[in-house]
Amino acid sequence: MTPLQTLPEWMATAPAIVLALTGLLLLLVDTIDPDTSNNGVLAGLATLGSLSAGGIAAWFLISGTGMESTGGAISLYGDAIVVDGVSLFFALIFTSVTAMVTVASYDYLADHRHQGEFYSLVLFAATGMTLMAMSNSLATVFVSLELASLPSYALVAYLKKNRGSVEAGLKYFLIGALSSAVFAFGISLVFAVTGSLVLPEVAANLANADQLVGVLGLGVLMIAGGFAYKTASVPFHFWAPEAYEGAPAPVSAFLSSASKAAGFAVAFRVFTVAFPLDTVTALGGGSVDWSLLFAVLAVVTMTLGNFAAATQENVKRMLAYSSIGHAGYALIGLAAITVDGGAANGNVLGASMAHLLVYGFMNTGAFLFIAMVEKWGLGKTFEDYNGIAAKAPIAATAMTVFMFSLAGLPPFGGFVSKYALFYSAIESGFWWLAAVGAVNSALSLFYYSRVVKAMWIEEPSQPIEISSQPTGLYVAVVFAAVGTVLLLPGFQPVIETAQTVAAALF
Amino acid sequence: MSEWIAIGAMGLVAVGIPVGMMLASALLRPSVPEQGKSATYESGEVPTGTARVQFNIQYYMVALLFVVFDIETVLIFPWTVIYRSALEQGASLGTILTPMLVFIGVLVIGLVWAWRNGAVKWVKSPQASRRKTERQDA
Amino acid sequence: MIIEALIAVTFLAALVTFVVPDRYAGKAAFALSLVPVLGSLLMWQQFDATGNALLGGNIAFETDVVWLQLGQYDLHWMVGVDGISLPLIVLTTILTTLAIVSAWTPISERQSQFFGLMLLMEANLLGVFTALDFFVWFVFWEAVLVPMYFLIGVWGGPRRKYAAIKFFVYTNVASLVMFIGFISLVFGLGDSITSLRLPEIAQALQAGQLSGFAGLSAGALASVAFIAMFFGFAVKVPVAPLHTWLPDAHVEAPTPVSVMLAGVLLKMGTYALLRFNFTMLPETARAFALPIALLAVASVIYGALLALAQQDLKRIVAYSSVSSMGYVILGLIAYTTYGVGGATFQMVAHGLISGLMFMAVGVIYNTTHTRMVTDMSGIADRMPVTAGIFVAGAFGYMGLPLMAGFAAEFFIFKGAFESTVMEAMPLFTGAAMFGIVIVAGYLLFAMQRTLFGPFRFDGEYEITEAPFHDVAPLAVLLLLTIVLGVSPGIFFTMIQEAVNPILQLGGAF
Amino acid sequence: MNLQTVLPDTISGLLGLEGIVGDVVGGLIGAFLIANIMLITTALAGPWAKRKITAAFGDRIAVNRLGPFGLLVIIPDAVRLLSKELIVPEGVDRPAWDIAPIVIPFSALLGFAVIPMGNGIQLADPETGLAFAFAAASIASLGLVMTGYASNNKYSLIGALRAVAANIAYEIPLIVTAASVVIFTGSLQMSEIVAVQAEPLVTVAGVTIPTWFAFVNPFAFVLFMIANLAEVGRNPFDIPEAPTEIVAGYQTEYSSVYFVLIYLGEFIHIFLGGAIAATLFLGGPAGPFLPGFVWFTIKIWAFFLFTQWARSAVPRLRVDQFLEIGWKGMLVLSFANLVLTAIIVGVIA
Amino acid sequence: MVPPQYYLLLSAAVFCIGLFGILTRRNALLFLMSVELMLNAANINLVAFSLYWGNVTGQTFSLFTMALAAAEVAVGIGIILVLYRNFDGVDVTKATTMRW
Repeated sequence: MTPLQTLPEWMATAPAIVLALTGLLLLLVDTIDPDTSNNGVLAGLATLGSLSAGGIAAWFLISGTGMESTGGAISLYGDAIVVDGVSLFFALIFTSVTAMVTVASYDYLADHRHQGEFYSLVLFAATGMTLMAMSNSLATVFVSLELASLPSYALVAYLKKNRGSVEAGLKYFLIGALSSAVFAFGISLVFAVTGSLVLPEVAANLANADQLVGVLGLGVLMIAGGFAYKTASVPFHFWAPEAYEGAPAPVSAFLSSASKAAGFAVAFRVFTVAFPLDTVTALGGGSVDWSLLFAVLAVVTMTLGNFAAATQENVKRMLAYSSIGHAGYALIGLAAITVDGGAANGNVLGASMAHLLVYGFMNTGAFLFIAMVEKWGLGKTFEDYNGIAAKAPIAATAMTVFMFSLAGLPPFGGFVSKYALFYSAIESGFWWLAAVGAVNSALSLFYYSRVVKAMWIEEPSQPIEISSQPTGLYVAVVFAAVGTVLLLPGFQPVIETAQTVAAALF
Repeated sequence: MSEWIAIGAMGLVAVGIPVGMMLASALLRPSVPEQGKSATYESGEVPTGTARVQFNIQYYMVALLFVVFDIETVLIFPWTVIYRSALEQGASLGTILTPMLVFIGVLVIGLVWAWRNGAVKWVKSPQASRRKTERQDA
Repeated sequence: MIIEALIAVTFLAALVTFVVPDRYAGKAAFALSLVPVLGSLLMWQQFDATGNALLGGNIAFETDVVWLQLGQYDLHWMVGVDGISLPLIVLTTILTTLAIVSAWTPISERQSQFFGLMLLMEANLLGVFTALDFFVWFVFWEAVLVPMYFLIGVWGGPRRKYAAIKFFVYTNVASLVMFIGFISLVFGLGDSITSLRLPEIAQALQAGQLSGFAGLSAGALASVAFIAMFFGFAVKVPVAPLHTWLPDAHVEAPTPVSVMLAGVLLKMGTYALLRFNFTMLPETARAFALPIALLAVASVIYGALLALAQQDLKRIVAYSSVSSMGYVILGLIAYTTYGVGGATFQMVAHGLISGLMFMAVGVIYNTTHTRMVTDMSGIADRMPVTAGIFVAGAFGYMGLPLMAGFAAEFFIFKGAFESTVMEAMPLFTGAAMFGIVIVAGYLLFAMQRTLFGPFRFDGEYEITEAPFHDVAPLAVLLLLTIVLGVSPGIFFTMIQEAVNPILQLGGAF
Repeated sequence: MNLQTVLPDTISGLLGLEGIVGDVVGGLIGAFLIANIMLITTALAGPWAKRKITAAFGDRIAVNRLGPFGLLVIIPDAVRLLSKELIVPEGVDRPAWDIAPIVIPFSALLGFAVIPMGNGIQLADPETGLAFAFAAASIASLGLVMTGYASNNKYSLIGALRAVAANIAYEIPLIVTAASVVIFTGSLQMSEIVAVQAEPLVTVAGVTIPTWFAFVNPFAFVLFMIANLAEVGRNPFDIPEAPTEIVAGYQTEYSSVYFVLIYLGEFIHIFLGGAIAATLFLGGPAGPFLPGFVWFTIKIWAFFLFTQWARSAVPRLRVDQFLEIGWKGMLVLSFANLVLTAIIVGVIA
Repeated sequence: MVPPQYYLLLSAAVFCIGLFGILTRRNALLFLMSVELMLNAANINLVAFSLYWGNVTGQTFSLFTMALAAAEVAVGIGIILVLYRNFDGVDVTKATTMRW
């Protein structure tokens, strides 16, 4: 079944189109009845939209749209958009996270106003992310990056009477604005050197850079800075703890999973396609070895994230730092690319993508569990989590799965994806990266298990009351947990797809 | 480049004339400072409070809408410029028209949404709306 | 497919137990756990393996399908059973069932979770003993920790949090070290293997395919990997200087969990040592014979001496486990049929006997609510059956003939004396035998103080005979111990079958 | 594409200057010339024409003492206004208060830099002429905000914010309507826009009607005129000044030459609006018999008359009505016009 | 024709001014303006090198940049507005309920 022999080519962007249309549809529903409190319709529509977008992405992936089996990547709109396996794979990540978040928001938003706006912002951000994964030009990269970022700013500050949320929104926005300016300047420098924004053409024109290799290097550095922001990596990471802590928990889940993955999606494509390592390291005027840059960033990011997470008392903040740590792991995908890596390059990149997929499930689930705890009004610190398992065993079990999986303990998806990642890094000759990653993983167990310990083992200082059983949150959390577990036995298709499609980038 | 030099010259002149008039006036006019004269005008009353006050939020909402639509025009103009020549060069109507229709359509949805949510409704006094609902209930 | 069915059924049983109401959870778990018992017995009955699973032997109930194709090395779902693993599987299923029954009395809250976790642990343990792919094996190996962590942490004694964390951290760090060691070995093998299946790796190693990696020569790499893996497994066993988590875990864990911990979880360590270190790197093992033997003897003596100094019955049994596992190491390093075979046999025997001992201590504790030797005496007056079985078990521990412990230790010592790995082996064996004397000493001392003599009890509880469902598992275990002691051939034949190929390799060097 | 030589080139050609010196000198002289044309026009319109027209609506006579029809009143008025005392109210934000009167006429004069006035009187003809004209005209909003903010007067602030709200509400319809014209011309260059309109549209009874876009798309023309009226702030859209509500809006606190400058700026703005409308819809300086410059003058004066007529004949809207008409009426209509124009042009072409 | 290096220098200067503003100002609105300055520095480069390379890519992209800058300001001012309501001011260093 090759859908694109029967469908017009532009339909390859269907996942993004469906997401965008759903966002517009939500606005229309909100237009028809602006004062509605019928959360179910909105949440249902949003979920349906993201699920169908995900379904389309999965269908395309399975049928090989944009892959070599059906004639290679589909370039649209003057090469500004490219649909290939990588973009579809990431679209799958975004849509599944979006679906979980929207389902969970059904309960989280029950008492809030402006629900229609919330869902449509989420959907628009998801559209932007999907487009990021499809971008084949620095122009579309920037535009879609902003399309993903702008709704996110508003989403973080969604609780506009909550000082934490506003503060988080402000900080997220300020750093975001700064980094997008830096990013844009980086793009302009690259354009100055190469005279093109389309990624393959940039690569082809890199030879012109001989005179201006310094400018090119600066541009690449600035572009990397923009990605570092989006992926919450060092040195643009320090918004993340604030934003994730202050934002409504479903939004934190969305940002820390999908948004981060989107940053990686576009970073993977830009750096492998526009700045092929073999070209940029062999320029006449010098070399722009971004692989080394990312290796350093990866080590610093994962170490910093994990150590900072270990010192936190607030669970959400701990997760925020841990998500910085995970950005460090995913960066290995870029760091371990070598000039003559051959198939190993695709493998390590694919492994990083697969890790992001698994991470999408486990991290979203973890934040949604926090959303549930927020909903119950139990508090934020580890102590406040004491004894939750006795009252809500199913949710606590799910959270345990997430925590252990994030730590990389074997019976869950996180283990096998980390294994694949570290293994691929070693395969590329970066055994020290893998070693740092493994040590960090071991360290991370310390703070993840604190949550588990609090929930199951500690006694609450005062009896805790769980007033409600939020259905949507439960569905989302259990779904994420089942996904996290099933990704262990079902990892083969994931990693196979990821590595196949990643190999096409080189 | 000469046209921009000319425009720059126009800019100079356009600043120079007002400044020249100011200078001329400065030479001509008397100056008789007096306490009462310099009070700000509030219909003859003694001014109360400062003028730097918080303002109706609607001004901000309208400004936001303006930003959106003004930017839209920035993106529409290039399209209008090439529209006819593209058609004459054989581009099909669908490829040249549809994207802009979609673009405007998205913005129209946005406008309709903003409209329904009261972004362009000037009077949003809670008192007025309460009276309205009371009337409806009665 | 019987192995998959066994594991799946156990998992399902765990899930079912999780949702059963607390009141029925214990009974339900017992009933459900009988299925794996029957399954394992069926496997025993249909067992047809020959040779060692890792060394080209005929593997029983083998399944081998590709699970994950990742880079150079495929990950397979490969499970199978040979003479070494089958006895441990039978031990696991039976001991779990008995532990579940013995948990009826002491576990009074969150039962469904407790029993569910027990079954979950059983499922993972079955996975550990059947897995023949490194990756699958590692998944199960680590997965065992999770239920154990909760079992100690939630239902344990006053210092349960400390004990659970200590257990978790120790074993996880150990796993990490072991993992790195093993993976370095895999990379050292380079292209000579295509998957992480243990037989393939073992055979490649035997064929001398190991080359250097990361700047290490083949020999150095083998040594590094051996040490890393030995360290990793030694924590689990535990071997003397790395044993400190064990008493804490045992003391704090509820009795049924201690039973599982001592009876099965410790065997994971020795099983893995046999499978990995001593089967895959025999020449390195021989080269390290002296330090290993030293460690073994140290474990035996030190464990025994520590046991001697304890006042807590459970601590006594716990430390004596350290001592007993020392014998296993000694048997393994001996590299003779009787040595290695005996060590394997000892795993089963010790599983039964230590289970019995812990359970007996638990039964006494259920009644007296204390485990301190000084708090009671003459318990036998009021609890004759329990006391009787306790005494019998203790004798089994001391190595009384016709009990499984005797057979095992006899084999080990015989094997160790015959050993040719180094000149001084008989010396070490002699030293280790001295441990038996200490064991006898401390067990007799403790029994005499608690069970016999005039009745005295400082607590406020009525001391009566334990209920039937408390005593029945003890009786079953005692029976099994005796059966195994009388006819060790039940298992020893198949063990020997599986062990001999290892020794033949050993001879090749 | 330069259809005709622009004014600076003509001047530098006359002076025999070349290169950058010629550009600069020619530009300066040309700019000065055009600015003075506008100053004269405005001087005529402000103190004299406006009074006469308003008086005529009220059946009064107004100025009639000096010169024919009282035309020479311009001179004493100018002297009078320039020599008045400048009263600086308390608490004004001085730099902004001082700069604002410069910004407003600057913006309007700058817009005239690209307007073709016929007979080669055009200072510059950049390819982005139309966009430049709109951009230059929009700078005035900045001046308005400065006046309102700096005056420290509540009327001023309200007036300024209303002015800005009005400007932004009607600027989009204005520009979008202009865009619908650009669809026909395919260029933003002013001379090109004028040139396109020179082609004959249809010949009725021997009279050739040119393709003035007011004929081609009258709907757009009407929209443009309405929006333009709002942009220049005349009735029914004069809420920024609304004398009965907020005294004089943003110029309440201004006196002497500062007031003159703001007033001047407003008038030049009206003429700029007329000039853009003439260029876009009425063929610029084109017309039969008379020279182009005369036609151009007639057209911008016609627009001025239109505004003055509206000022006297049409009642003022309330501020909320004003903005709702802008956002809900004009905006939608202008987009409808754009889309329809595009579709019709596409289908016909 | 102005040599391209000059454009680079100009844009770098503008960029640095913006950066300086960000680093030294605590007012959220000034922060926004500084960001605009940085984006415009990028626009200078884009337009200048669009001319240099003889394609319209850079100019087109600079239109997008402007549009996005405006959108960013719109969202940003909204956030600053709620900041003002919650923290009684637009000083970015005031909003510190969480540890930095």
